[in-house]
Amino acid sequence: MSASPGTERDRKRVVEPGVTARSVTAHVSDLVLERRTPLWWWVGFGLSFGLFGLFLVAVGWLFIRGVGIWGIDWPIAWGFAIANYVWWVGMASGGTLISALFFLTRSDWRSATSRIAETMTVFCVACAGIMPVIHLGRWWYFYWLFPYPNTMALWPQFRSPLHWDFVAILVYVAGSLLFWYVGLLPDLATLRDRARRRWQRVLYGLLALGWQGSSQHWCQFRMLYGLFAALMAPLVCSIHSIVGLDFAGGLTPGWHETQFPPYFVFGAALSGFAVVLMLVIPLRRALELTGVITLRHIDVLARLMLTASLLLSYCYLIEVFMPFYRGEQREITVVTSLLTGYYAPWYWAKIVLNGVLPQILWVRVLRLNRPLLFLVALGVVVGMWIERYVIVVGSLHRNHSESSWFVFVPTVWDWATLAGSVGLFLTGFFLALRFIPMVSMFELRELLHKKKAEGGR
Amino acid sequence: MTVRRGTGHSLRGRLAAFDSPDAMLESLRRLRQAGFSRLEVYSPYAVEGVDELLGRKARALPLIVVAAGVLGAVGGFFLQYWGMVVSYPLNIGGRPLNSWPAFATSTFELAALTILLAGFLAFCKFCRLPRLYDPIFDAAGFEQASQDRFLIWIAEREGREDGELLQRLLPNGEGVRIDEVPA
Amino acid sequence: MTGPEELGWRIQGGLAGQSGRALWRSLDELSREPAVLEILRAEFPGMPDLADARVGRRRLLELMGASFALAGLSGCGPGEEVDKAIPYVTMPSGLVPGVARHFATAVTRGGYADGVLAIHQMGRPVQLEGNPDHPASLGALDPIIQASILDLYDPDRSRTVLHAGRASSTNGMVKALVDRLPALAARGGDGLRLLTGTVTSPTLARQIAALKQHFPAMQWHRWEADGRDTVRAGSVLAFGRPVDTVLHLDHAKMILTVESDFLDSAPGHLRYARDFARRRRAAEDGRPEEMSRLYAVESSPTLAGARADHRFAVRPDEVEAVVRALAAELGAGPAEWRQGAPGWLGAIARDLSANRGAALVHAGPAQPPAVHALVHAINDALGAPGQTVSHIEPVEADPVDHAQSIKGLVADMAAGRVDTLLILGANPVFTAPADLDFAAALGKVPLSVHLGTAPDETAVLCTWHVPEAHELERWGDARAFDGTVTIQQPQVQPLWGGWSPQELLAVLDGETRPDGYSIVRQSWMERLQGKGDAAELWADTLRMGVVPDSAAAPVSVSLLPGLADRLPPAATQPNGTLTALFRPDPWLRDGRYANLGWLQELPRPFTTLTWDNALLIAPATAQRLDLKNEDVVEVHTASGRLRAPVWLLPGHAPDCVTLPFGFGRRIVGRVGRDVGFDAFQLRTSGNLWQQPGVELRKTGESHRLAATQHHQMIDSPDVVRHATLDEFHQNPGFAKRKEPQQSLYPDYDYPRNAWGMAINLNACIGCNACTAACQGENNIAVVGKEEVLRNRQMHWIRIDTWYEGGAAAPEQTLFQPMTCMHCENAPCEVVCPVAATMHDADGLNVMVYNRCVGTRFCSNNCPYKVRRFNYFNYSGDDNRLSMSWNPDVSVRARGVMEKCTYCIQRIRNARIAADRENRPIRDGEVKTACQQACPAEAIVFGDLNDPDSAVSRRKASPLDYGVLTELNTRPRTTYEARLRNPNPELQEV
Amino acid sequence: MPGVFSPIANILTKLVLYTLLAGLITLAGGAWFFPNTTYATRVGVAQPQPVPFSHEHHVGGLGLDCRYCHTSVEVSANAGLPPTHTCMTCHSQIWTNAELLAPVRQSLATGTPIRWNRVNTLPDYVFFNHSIHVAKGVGCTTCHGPVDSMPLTWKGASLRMSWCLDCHRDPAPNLRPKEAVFDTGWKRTATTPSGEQLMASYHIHPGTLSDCSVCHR
Repeated sequence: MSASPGTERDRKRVVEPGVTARSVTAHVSDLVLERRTPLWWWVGFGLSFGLFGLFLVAVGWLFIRGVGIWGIDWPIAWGFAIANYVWWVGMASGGTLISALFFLTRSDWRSATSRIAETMTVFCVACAGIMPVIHLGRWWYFYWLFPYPNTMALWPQFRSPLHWDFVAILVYVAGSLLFWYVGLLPDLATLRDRARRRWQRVLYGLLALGWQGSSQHWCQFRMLYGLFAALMAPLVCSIHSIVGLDFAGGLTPGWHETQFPPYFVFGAALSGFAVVLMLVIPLRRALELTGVITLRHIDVLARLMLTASLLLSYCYLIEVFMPFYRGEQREITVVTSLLTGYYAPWYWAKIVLNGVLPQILWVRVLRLNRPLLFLVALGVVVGMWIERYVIVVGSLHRNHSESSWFVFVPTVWDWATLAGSVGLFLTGFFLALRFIPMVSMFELRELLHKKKAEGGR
Repeated sequence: MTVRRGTGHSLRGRLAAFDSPDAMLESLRRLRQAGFSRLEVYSPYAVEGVDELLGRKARALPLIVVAAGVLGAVGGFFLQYWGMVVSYPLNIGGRPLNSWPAFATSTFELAALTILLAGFLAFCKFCRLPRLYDPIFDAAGFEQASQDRFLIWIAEREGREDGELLQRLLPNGEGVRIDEVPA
Repeated sequence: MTGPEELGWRIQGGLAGQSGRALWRSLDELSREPAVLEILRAEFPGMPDLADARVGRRRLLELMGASFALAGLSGCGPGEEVDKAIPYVTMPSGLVPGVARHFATAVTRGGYADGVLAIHQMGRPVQLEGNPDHPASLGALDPIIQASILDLYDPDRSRTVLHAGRASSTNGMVKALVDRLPALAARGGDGLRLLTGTVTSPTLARQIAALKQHFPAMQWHRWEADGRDTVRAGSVLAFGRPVDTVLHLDHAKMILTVESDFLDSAPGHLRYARDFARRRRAAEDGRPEEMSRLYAVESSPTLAGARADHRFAVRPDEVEAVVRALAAELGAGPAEWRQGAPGWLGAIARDLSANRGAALVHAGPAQPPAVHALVHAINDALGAPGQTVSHIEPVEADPVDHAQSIKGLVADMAAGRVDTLLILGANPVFTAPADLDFAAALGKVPLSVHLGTAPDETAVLCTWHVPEAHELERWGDARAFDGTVTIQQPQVQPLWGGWSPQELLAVLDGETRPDGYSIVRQSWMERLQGKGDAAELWADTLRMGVVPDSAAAPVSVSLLPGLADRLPPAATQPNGTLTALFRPDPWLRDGRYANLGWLQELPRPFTTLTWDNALLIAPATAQRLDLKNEDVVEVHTASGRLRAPVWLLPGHAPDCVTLPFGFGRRIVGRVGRDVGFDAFQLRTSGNLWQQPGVELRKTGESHRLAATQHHQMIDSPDVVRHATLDEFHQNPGFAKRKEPQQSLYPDYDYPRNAWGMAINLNACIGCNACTAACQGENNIAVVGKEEVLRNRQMHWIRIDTWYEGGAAAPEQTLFQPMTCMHCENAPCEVVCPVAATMHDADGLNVMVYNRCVGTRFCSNNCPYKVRRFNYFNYSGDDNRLSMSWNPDVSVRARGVMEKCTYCIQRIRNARIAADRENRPIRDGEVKTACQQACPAEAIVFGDLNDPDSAVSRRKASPLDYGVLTELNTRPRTTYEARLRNPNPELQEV
Repeated sequence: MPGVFSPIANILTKLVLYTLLAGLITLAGGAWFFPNTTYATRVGVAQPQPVPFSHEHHVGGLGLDCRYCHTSVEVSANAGLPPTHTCMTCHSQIWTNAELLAPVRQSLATGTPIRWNRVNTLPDYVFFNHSIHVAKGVGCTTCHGPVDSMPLTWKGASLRMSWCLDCHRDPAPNLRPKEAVFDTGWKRTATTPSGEQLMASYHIHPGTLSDCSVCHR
């Protein structure tokens, strides 16, 4: 399965010639069922698991001592935990957008990448979900946010943006899990039927719930998947709008921005596509999927990243422009301090990584240069974390009350939590690599059939 | 009349396996013309046209989902209204007790949640999942249905011997094989 | 789990058992009591055996601390574990469990008394408030006196008699002294010496006089490191005899202060602050002509300088020149003094003399005697005596020059002429001038007995150390700045045993079991004789907290002629050299309060520094020497050198640096250990207040200093608003702004009460009394330097400090107390996901600690940044004795947000009292802690629904404005803008 | 190739699913009901005491007034526990050498207080005040139960926040005329003024009573 940029037609190809339904099914399921666990997996998993251990230590110490181990202070009472949260939930959006939004647009390039993207989403959401809980001063009371009947006759405060966020993330976790699982059913059945070892047959048999692929099943399945896709697309936008409202809902200068909801959606999309790229580029080689994940996919994802980057850059401009347009003194103070103050290096780093660097993707050659593209995507992912960091800390350190102005200095525990959460994500993702088909086989079969039909015509 | 129950039949029947979806569709059409009503198709992906031939439509699912959505929205808003206005009204930052704009987002999210759950449950119900055992799994070569073959199951009709009729309808060879399915 | 209230209850029960009285003893004894032991075991499983008092007590404290830390978390879980309820054996008469009681007494500061009311909960004092009937307090208190309650409960206080540093017995000490008496008597007391700080106690004076009868050759030495020698010397220079001068600022229209301490620390400063503030508020009350004008000439910034309408930062050596010139201008000195007088002086002189009889000049104790003498002369020329100042008999008993006194003592000690030395409550080894080397001389004294509340530098070097009973534990008496006497009554039995100075002195009378009560009573019964029922009078005196008409008699003194010739030559400072100014730290004074966490963490005025002293220097001078904040420099003087971190202080005079002393204690409790540098090392008997010719050498190192405010120049003048008197006349509403009137939300109405607060920036002198009072009232934890460095201090009310007119010479310094504004549209409440903060029916912005999960969004969303968060288990880690917490207020746990509640506990108690009687709460019935403590009456709290309430009237003032109201937060706390009363003549300059 | 699972699998699946469902429901139900169990509330569970003091005998039988022992109930937040002295006012005359009272006598002799087992406890962050409740016509027995018939004292009510709120939101049913507050046997009769009338006379405004600041500081 070679993949070299050739004629226009080649570039449009989402499947390399020679790939058949049978070969795809065989290859993808053998990755899970037959293939010996490769060395790179063990290494990768080992490292991730190490980081995950770091996460456990950091959180353990946090639970013993309290949030004081972090750099957060007065007036900057929010720090890494919130930035991490927004970062993770943002990247999660990538999977949902690709598999939901582009399902609705019936994009043919979606099929091969949706599984990787969705799996990524599931574990990103997991990381995101943990952050707000450990962020609490008294995390052991997080359940007070549930409206459950209690002897105190008390309720959560539904007006709080934080509560909207709590509900949103809850729904998003449920949503992305279901969406991912439903999409897996037919492939799990395939694994069940191909598996030779007993434990595999039982495992995948259970997971497949007895999927038969009967016309009745397919008919219900397509309806449900369509409905879910139609729901998830707006849902993911609402999630990030609400995350934006977490800040816009407060009157801190720099947060109190009407543009925040779309701003955050664009940001989420950008980081989402970037992280998908970062996974797809190495995986298509590692899993020998170059036949089905072609340069076409890379190209499309790169273009999407570029688009998102442009949208976000527009928001960046507005962010700087608005305060001066409104003439709000305090907002001007915030912006100027961002541009020139203590956090200026961070601010400009975010501009370069999220706004400037992706612009090289206008050039096709560069776009198709995978190592370079990978680096750009990495830059964006880092840049998006920095963006959140600047938003959270930068505004608070120039709040309404000058006498309280101070800076935030992260501690080793802040970094440990951040790095650890990455470990948590990778650990999960590596396990998924080992036990779950990384390409949606049934969709590819359908796709190949369609292509054949078109080819025939 | 058509067979509603897609699976779980305890009827004797025959299973015709095809390599190509088109051949399967062709045969299916013939079978329908020949008056076979109790048919089911098993395929590695949804084949266009089958639903029309077998008259399948997932009418209920969208309705259920919409109903669930409405229910979730109304319930979700009521929950917030009840807590903030009726059960324990508090003056929160001078905001009105019924700050409905502030309740809107959660209302939407809760609607989405109910849709997701109801949708999934309804789907399981209609597909009769989970159903780990089904006689059809024991049918020879059925495992191919989830990979690259397209099966048609034909129920044995009471007091009729369709053997040679089927022989005619489903020309053996060129990627077609017919097996008896035991009850 | 048990709350503070409960605990008090139990411990009382426990003790009642033992002592049969309301007062209770030390936790040591307590912890040895089986009953209590079991309670504690029941409460803290796995608690070690407390039989070992040392380990036991510490652990006990930790555990108790823990119990409060956990208080917030506990819920009403399954009632399996049964906790105990322990009543008294015999109920102390007059005590009602759960009802606070007030007892009048006095606490001294540098010898001078401030009248206090000790508030008792469950039979133990938990807080001090000013005694309204006391002339020096008038109900207010400064941070130091407030902190003395913490001093009382300081776990590091000395507990046993020490002999040669080892634990010994009281009897041993008594015997050692008594055995000596015959020999001493034989020698007529030769070799017997007393060393005390400033003594105002009539009883002590009486005892010492009596001793002098026994031992004619006995000598009584005095040493007060932050004393008033220069003031005394000044009056001697001027009048030929020592007098104390009392200011009447309520009559003063024109004031000139020469680095005066009349607002920070002078005896009577609380009274002065109130009188001063009243005149400053005159304008807004419609009597602008009465508003006083204040000129300040100073080297090291003082609160008076901050409040001055014209402040002149002047080199130390020029200060005297200025005063001489002024004297000349006003005809109180030879004309040649006028030479080289600064241009602005003339205007001041004219202004002062134009207000003859309504003007006064005041100089601080750091000024040389000459300045004080000149000030007397000037005041005379201004016709001040009898009008704005009055001279009274010295309040200090038998006043002497402390520097000379200690010099003499050390000389005799070194010469071996001292064989018995009693040191009463002084710590000369730490505080005495460095050149004397007191410690070495002390080694030559065969028998030295030290009486002190804590084992300090002196205690360990004396042959005997006797634990001193805290002023709140003992009988005694003391005089205020105007001579008024208060009889100090014990509020608890001595926690760790302990003697009063009176008792120890009695031993020299041969008494082996002296009883402070009878000693003090004796001093007064004879005075009360023949004035009706003595016993009743005695009781009344105790209840009132002042001895009626005991104020010192005014004396009429006249200037001795030829002052000019008698003045010692003025100090001079060659250009380009530096002078070091030795000044007491505003809170630690001479270091005696170094172990009090409240004071260590209380921001110093101007610098907002905590947990450190720093070498203060003018920004310009620092620039010249290429120094920046936190640089560590080595200070070289003739007498030695020390390392100190640098802090740039706007408004500091050029070419000089201030070295605050009182830090760098070597032998002190856990809190004060290794904090700051010891400036006493450079302070010599010759140059107690300033040391010319010092040199700063950069070390290249730096030392982190924990300041609580990091931005002090005004970049948004709108938060703190001010104008000159003229501007005010032209535009009375200058402080008002257009505010958002309409709101999307329907208005809530608060029919019953609408609590609100008005803070008057005209009155506020930035003394931090409110911050300290709040800390005591509301169980605010001390967090320590590390946490303050992270900006995690917990004070609910902070004093924001603003400079205007550049760092070099700020035209003015503005103080603004900042605390929860109780916004009606509170932004904090809306963002709390668990409704842990909300409004109540009286419009209070309430915080329910035990509902808080710690999202901290409320703090982010608070525009005033007045919410504080428990990042760690601060209250649990705080090593104060558990029973010193205020049982009326929850002790906050880790992970919980907290903030000013307008002292909700006081409001609730008033509400309950009022409801019991079916009446509304009266205006002034609820006083917040900050309001109570404020000497300047800057803070007024009350009901906004009542148009006649004090607070409503304040808010009616045209100066009234709210901070950040453009956010439509509708704060309940508003401010009265600051007015300045500058001299038009000088404004043109 | 035959299928993975045998027919039994389907039944098992159903079984598992239904058990899970049932388990969930029971768990939720349990969480709902547990707080109301006597185990959790201790309501009606007599507390053993070092001295088996009987309110039934002293109040019900001898008709002692509550305030005789709980002296500060009208003026203070704490009702007040009687010091040993109070017990001995009578018991120095009667039952002077009863075995049961040995601990009391010993307490007075040695000066070590009697350590009763607490019956009613509130968490530290709840600031309850007896005096105001008594002043506003809330009878002792309203919260403490039929004390006059308690041989050993037990908790009269759960003292849960929700329980407090029930009354703070609608005090009327729990109010009595002032004179009846300490009357353990009091019953509402035809002549007693209605709750609403009492509320008016006591100036009680329920609107303000459910404020958090009423009990939490």
